[in-house]
Amino acid sequence: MSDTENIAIDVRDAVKRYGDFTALKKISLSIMDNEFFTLLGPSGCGKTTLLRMIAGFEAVTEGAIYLYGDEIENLPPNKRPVNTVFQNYALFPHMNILDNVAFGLEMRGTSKSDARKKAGEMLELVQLGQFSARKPSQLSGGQQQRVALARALAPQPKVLLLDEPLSALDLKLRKAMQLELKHLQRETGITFIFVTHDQEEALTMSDRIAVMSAGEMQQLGAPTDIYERPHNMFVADFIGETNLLEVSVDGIESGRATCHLGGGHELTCNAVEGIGLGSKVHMSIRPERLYMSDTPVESESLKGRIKENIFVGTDITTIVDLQDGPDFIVRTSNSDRGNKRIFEPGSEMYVNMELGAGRLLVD
Amino acid sequence: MSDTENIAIDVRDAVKRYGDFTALKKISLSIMDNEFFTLLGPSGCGKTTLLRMIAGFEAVTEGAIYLYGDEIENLPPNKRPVNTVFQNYALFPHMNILDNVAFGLEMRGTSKSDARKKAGEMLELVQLGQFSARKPSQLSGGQQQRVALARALAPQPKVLLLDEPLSALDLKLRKAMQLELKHLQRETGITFIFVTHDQEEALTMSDRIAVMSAGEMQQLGAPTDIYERPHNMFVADFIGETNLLEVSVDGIESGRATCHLGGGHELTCNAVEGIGLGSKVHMSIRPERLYMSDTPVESESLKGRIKENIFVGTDITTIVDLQDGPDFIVRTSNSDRGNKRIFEPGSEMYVNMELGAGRLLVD
Amino acid sequence: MAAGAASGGSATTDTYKEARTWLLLPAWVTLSILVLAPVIMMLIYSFLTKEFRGGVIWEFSLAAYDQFFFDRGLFGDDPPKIEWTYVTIFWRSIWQAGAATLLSLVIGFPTAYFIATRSENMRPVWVFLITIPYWVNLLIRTVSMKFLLRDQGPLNDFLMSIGLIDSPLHIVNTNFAVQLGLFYSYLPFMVLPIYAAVERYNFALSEAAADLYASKWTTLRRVLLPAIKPGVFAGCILVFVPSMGSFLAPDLLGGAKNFMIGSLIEEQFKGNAGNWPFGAAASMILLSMVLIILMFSARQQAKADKAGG
Amino acid sequence: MTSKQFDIKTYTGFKGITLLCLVILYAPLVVVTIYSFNASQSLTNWEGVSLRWYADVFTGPESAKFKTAAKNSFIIAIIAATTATTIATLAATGMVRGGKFRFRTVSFGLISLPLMVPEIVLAVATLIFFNSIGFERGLLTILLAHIAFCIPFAYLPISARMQGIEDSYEQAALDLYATKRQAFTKILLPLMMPGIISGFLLAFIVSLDDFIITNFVKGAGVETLPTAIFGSVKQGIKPNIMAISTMLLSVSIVMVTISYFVSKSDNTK
Amino acid sequence: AEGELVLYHWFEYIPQELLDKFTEETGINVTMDTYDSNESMLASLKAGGIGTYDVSVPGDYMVSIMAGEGMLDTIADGELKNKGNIAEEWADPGFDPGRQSSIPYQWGSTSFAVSRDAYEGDIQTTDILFNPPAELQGRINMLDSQGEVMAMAALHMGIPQCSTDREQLKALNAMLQEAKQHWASFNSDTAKEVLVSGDAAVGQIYDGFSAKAREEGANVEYAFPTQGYIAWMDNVVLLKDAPNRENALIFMDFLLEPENIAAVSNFAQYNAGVNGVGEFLDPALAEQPEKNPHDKAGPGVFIEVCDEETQAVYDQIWTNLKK
Ligand SMILES: Nc1ncnc2c1ncn2[C@@H]1O[C@H](COP(=O)(O)OP(=O)(O)OP(=O)(O)O)[C@@H](O)[C@H]1O
Ligand SMILES: Nc1ncnc2c1ncn2[C@@H]1O[C@H](COP(=O)(O)OP(=O)(O)OP(=O)(O)O)[C@@H](O)[C@H]1O
Ligand SMILES: NCCCCN
Ligand SMILES: [Mg+2]
Ligand SMILES: [Mg+2]
Repeated sequence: MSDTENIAIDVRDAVKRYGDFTALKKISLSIMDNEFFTLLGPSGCGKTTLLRMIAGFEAVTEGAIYLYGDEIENLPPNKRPVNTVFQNYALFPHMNILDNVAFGLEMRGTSKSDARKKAGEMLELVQLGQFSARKPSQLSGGQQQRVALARALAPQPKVLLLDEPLSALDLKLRKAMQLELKHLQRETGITFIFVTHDQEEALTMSDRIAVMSAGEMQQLGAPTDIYERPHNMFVADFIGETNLLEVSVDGIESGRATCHLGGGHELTCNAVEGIGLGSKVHMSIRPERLYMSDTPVESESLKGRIKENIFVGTDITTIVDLQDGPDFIVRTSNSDRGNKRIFEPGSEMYVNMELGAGRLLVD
Repeated sequence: MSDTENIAIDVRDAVKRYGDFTALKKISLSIMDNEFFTLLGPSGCGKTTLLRMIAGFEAVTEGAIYLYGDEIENLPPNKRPVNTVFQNYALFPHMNILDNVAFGLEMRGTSKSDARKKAGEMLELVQLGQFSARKPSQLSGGQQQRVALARALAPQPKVLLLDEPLSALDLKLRKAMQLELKHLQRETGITFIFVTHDQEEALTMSDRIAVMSAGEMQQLGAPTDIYERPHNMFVADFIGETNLLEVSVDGIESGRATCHLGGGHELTCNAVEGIGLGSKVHMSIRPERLYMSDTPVESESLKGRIKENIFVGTDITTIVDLQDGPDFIVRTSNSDRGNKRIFEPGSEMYVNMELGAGRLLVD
Repeated sequence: MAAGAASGGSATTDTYKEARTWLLLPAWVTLSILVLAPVIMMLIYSFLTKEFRGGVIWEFSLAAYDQFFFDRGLFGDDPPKIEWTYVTIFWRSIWQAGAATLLSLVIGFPTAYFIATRSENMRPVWVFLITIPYWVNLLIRTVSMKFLLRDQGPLNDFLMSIGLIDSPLHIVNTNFAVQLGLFYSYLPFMVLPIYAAVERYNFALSEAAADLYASKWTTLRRVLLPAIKPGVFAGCILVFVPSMGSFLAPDLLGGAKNFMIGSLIEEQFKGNAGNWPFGAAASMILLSMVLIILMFSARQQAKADKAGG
Repeated sequence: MTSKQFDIKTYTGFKGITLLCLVILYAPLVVVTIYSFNASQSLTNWEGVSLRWYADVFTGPESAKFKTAAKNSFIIAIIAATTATTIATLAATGMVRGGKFRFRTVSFGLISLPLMVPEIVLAVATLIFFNSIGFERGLLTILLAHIAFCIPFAYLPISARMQGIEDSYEQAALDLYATKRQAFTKILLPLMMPGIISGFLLAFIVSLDDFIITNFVKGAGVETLPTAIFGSVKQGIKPNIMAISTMLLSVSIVMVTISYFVSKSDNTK
Repeated sequence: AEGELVLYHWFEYIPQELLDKFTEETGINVTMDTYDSNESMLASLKAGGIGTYDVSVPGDYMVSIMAGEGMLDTIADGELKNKGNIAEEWADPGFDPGRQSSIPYQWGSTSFAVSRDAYEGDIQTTDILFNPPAELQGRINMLDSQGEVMAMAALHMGIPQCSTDREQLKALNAMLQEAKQHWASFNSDTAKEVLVSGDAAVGQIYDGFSAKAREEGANVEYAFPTQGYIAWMDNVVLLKDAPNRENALIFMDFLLEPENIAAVSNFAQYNAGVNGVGEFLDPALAEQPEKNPHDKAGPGVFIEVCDEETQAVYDQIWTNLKK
């Protein structure tokens, strides 16, 4: 991944300021050719801003952006082989959707009839073939978003920027589009820079993920890295649900750390470099790594009382009140209903954790 | 729930046509006072259209809508105690955010200073307190959505219509807002009509869910009903991921149906009224109700080969190729890694299913 | 026609449907009494018999229209032929007004656009800068303009002093001078409506076009212009229509050698001819022609809209 | 560095054309201003700098006439433009936000009628009309006529602008308990402002500049600036007229400057 | 006497000081509207002006037209104290026999002036306008007035002003078409200005205007062509239904005082038609070449009023000229 020849987009120390407000603080990242790269981060962290700088709509206040090795500061957007699916769609209101999709092709010199033919195919792809004569205002939100997607894909750019392109789609269509996008990306070799706030989507689709917060890069890595080995508390907390426990490290021995949490409870987990004896740090335990039982099962068992069960379809989320300790969230797969017990609110039980499940966090 | 006194919104045989196109086909539903009601359905199925009819922005082509027992056909939107969070936000571009949020309060006669004070509190609630002097154009997409939410909540309407109000928010903020919304709804007793395309969100938050498709109502019921006892193929397929198998019913005995699927495989599941011997119907099996093993474990075991493992954070999705049969999707909780085997692509294994997991579908 | 003015990518809505009658009533009443009634009177006049030296005799006559459409020779007793005189005059007026409109558009559009993209604080200042000259009487402006453009005027002096030309450009008393004069008379009528429309334009659309490889000029043509079409349409009407009937610029800058419709009609009421029915008939013909032009361009627009730009 | 940055809003040459536009607009007025300080009578002879024509404006034999004329002109222009803008704004709302209706085309025709009828015809017709209903000519007749012909000038920019505003903003306002009237005044109207200002300014200058119709429908001895100036300009502009014009210009420029500084100090928005 | 007087007058044709003097002497407030041509005055009176104004100032032919239209009131004998001041030659003109409704205001001539910088040759011929020498082609301004152009053309061709001879009329039409090619512009208002500025080398013009152009530095000479030239007289008429008939008569008397009408002449540089103005006139006025036709000058003729049918043909010729 460090082969500079293959870098599609290279962002070096990019800073963006709006007046006094700094939206991006010295962001550096390299996006590989043919990579599916995702920007993930809370609302307002600067994802759109970064995309707009790459597309050429916002000036870089400091730093530089390179596209296939060339500084693109002075390249206007229409000269950048980069297309965007805009967060607010920005469909041309006076054109019907076929012409919207054909636009980019025509601009690249495709003849009008060819462009329309190709556009028709793209519309079929996003399942809007029968609407091609409608104006954007006659479409629903999700339909508009699909048109925006088709429009950006049609001219087959080298880099495609997607700003929450699936956010208005229902789960089923979204899954289908995810597959389709991934498939397209592999087939065409287009580099995708994808903004999403859906962690599952990010984890499923991406080659690499950049987690941002308040204009700063928090962690950059493969999906499993990010999910299983978060660098800091922000990443652990932001990606997926987790139990974040304040602990003090009481003992470290042969790679194991013994941690103390409130109420006399103790947990053991893998030690982490840089976290020494006596540190007060946070431990993250994913809810799906916990399970419940009548009696303690593993060595790492904590006694608690059920507060609430929430049905979420595939799973059931249980909120457990640890005596004198923090609340725990436990996620039980719906499949376990048959052979594992679901406890009624109020009942007492034990929360069990495998040894490797807890992770200590720097910061 | 059938107490007519408590019906907040009663939609009776409502039809909506745009020219030749019928967006809603005879929809009838009753939404209870104080209920958290969700409209779920694919993009373009008519969710926004229904909301707009309730809010008073679209005329009902046929049928009628009653609000607390009164026909509201002729009540203008500003006389309906109903507020909307618009799908495209519709923030007033010439007002700063504080004034946007204060608007509804002022219109209801609150003094300017009180309205602003209250608006400030609402902005704090959606974590945008520090942005109150900004114009909407200076906010990110998610921030704008939160302002729209604050604006609609501020005047404490009797019924709140929310058109995908959380779609632009990241998971973490979305979870927090979900909790906050649910909390608000319980506290204020406001009836919520919520449009979302996020099934987990729908299942988590709703008292009842209406599943729509192409302008028609498919199923109306509590979350567990919808998820576990889908009426038809559309609902089963749309809500969550599922394995939809074409089967022929070979035998029915003491409440059990023996079903035949391609390639000589056989599965037993609970019989369903209306599905007789010899019927060719669909069976739905949720991926989380399946698990894998080296050797057959349950009576309902099918031999297969692993095609692909996809990491989705909390779970791992495995695609299994059944010999001479359809592909199966199996969802394994991430927690199982320790004590359950994850098979490498290419390896042979068995897919096991509990007896009650398969569901035959009318249609 | 209304459809034409209403087109441009933005649908009309029915938010104020119930109040519509009341909203339109003031305009209906004012214009019916103060404009429509007089115009209907003129329509009636055009079918009456002319009184020598101005005025009408209340006797039905088609003489005015006959005079307009049929050439009966110098003495009025040749067999009727098609009359080209007035057609020529009309055509000249259309041509001059069209050229002036084009000139206004070419200068006015960039100006309007430039103003609309200034900071919110500066826009009103620019708008005023454009309208200030119009506080000074049109006649004064036109006369000063003529002074500037004269053979020995400052413009020629300047151009000669920098060596761009050797002998003065003859501008005064040419068609071009008339077009310039009309342009100068009506420029803000082009600038302001376009400004008001661009100000509301969603620049994300331009970004999307640029993102899809459209050059700036293509973006302008294919996305910006269609989106602000109502403003451009309004501007063109406001320049073209008054230009058609104008006579100050043609008289002063064009030398009054050839009639424009405005002068022709004026002559019927204020000049020696004193033929009111004919003046009324010519006005009615002008009126219907403008209506036809408007309707035609509206139809074209509607067609283009349907075809999707 | 940022100066080279692509800006989708900026078109090369537009600034140049705008400046050219200003030069064209102002060049004739510069002539007027310069020659208002001419000691001589004639536009073509320069005889040195003098303020005599400014003195003439205030003390000359015609000073009273011009003073009244200026007063009349401004009163009429302000009232006519305000009334016409109000009528036009309401009408535009009815036309653009009133849904489809049968008299839509007819209404648009009626609104643009003053524009399409040659001024001289409208002038004669209006005069005959006023006479036939026994309406005595005076300031009021001028005002009424001005209101009528100002309407399309105000209407067109206003309706063009309104067509560019989605109705979702008003819907949001209605949803938030605003009455239609409030949705109109608090949301639509502010969003319309640039169109309304444009419309008002056009109506204002059209009224301020009108000669033909005014000359016909005015009562005897009632003068507006154009009618008072008319004779003095037809034979070549008299220096006192240039002095008046220069002062008019100065007044408007002072007003603009003030509005500039007022808006500049209002940086809160 | 007190009250009002409503005057309908040419623009720039009466000094404001004289009106002030009238008000001072009589206490009558003067309201004045102005017009720019006889025809536009006629039009606006026809469109409703009658009954609004007390007096107006039509030219000779327009007096007969207005009389024919019944727009004039009759002044009874003895109603004007100063009627005797009217100069003999203007006391009984063809356009208002016996001065029943009018008094003389100013008279003069209409011909043309030629820039001596542009042309050295003989200018005492209408050829200068209608068949110009090469030096003057394309540098001619004509009055934008049908009457004055047609009358001059009739003199040039030696035909009657209201000819009914078809051949003559056709020839007139053809001649004008030919001549037009050499004309730069039609303009009455700036007839003087174009000469002063040098925009035109020849201008059809009133004598007073020509004199003013000379004063303002134009090196022009006013021609009295051998074929003849136009003479005109403007007159103050008492309008029908004058709201202030008494005051109108007072004003007419005022203008018949030599001192007062001389003030108009000094201002406009035309001649008065009143006895005894000599001592009040600017001495330079009498010396002006524009006021002193040379020996070979043709006759000064008034513009004639044609009947409706004939006028229609002339209108057609005029339209042909300007189409
Ligand atoms: N003005 C209109 N004219 C014609 N068809 C319309 C119009 N507005 C909406 N439709 C159509 O009506 C159907 C329902 O639209 P609606 O906006 O209610 O969908 P939705 O369920 O809200 O979808 P989404 O989840 O994508 O927002 C869509 O197929 C849409 O294309
Ligand atoms: N024109 C502007 N002026 C001032 N601040 C701005 C402007 N545009 C964006 N910002 C601020 O910059 C920050 C980053 O905005 P950006 O749109 O990049 O966020 P985002 O990560 O895309 O968020 P979301 O997920 O909500 O779309 C936000 O806090 C936003 O308020
Ligand atoms: N300025 C007045 C001229 C009169 C000619 N009839
Ligand atoms: Mg964003
Ligand atoms: Mg929707």
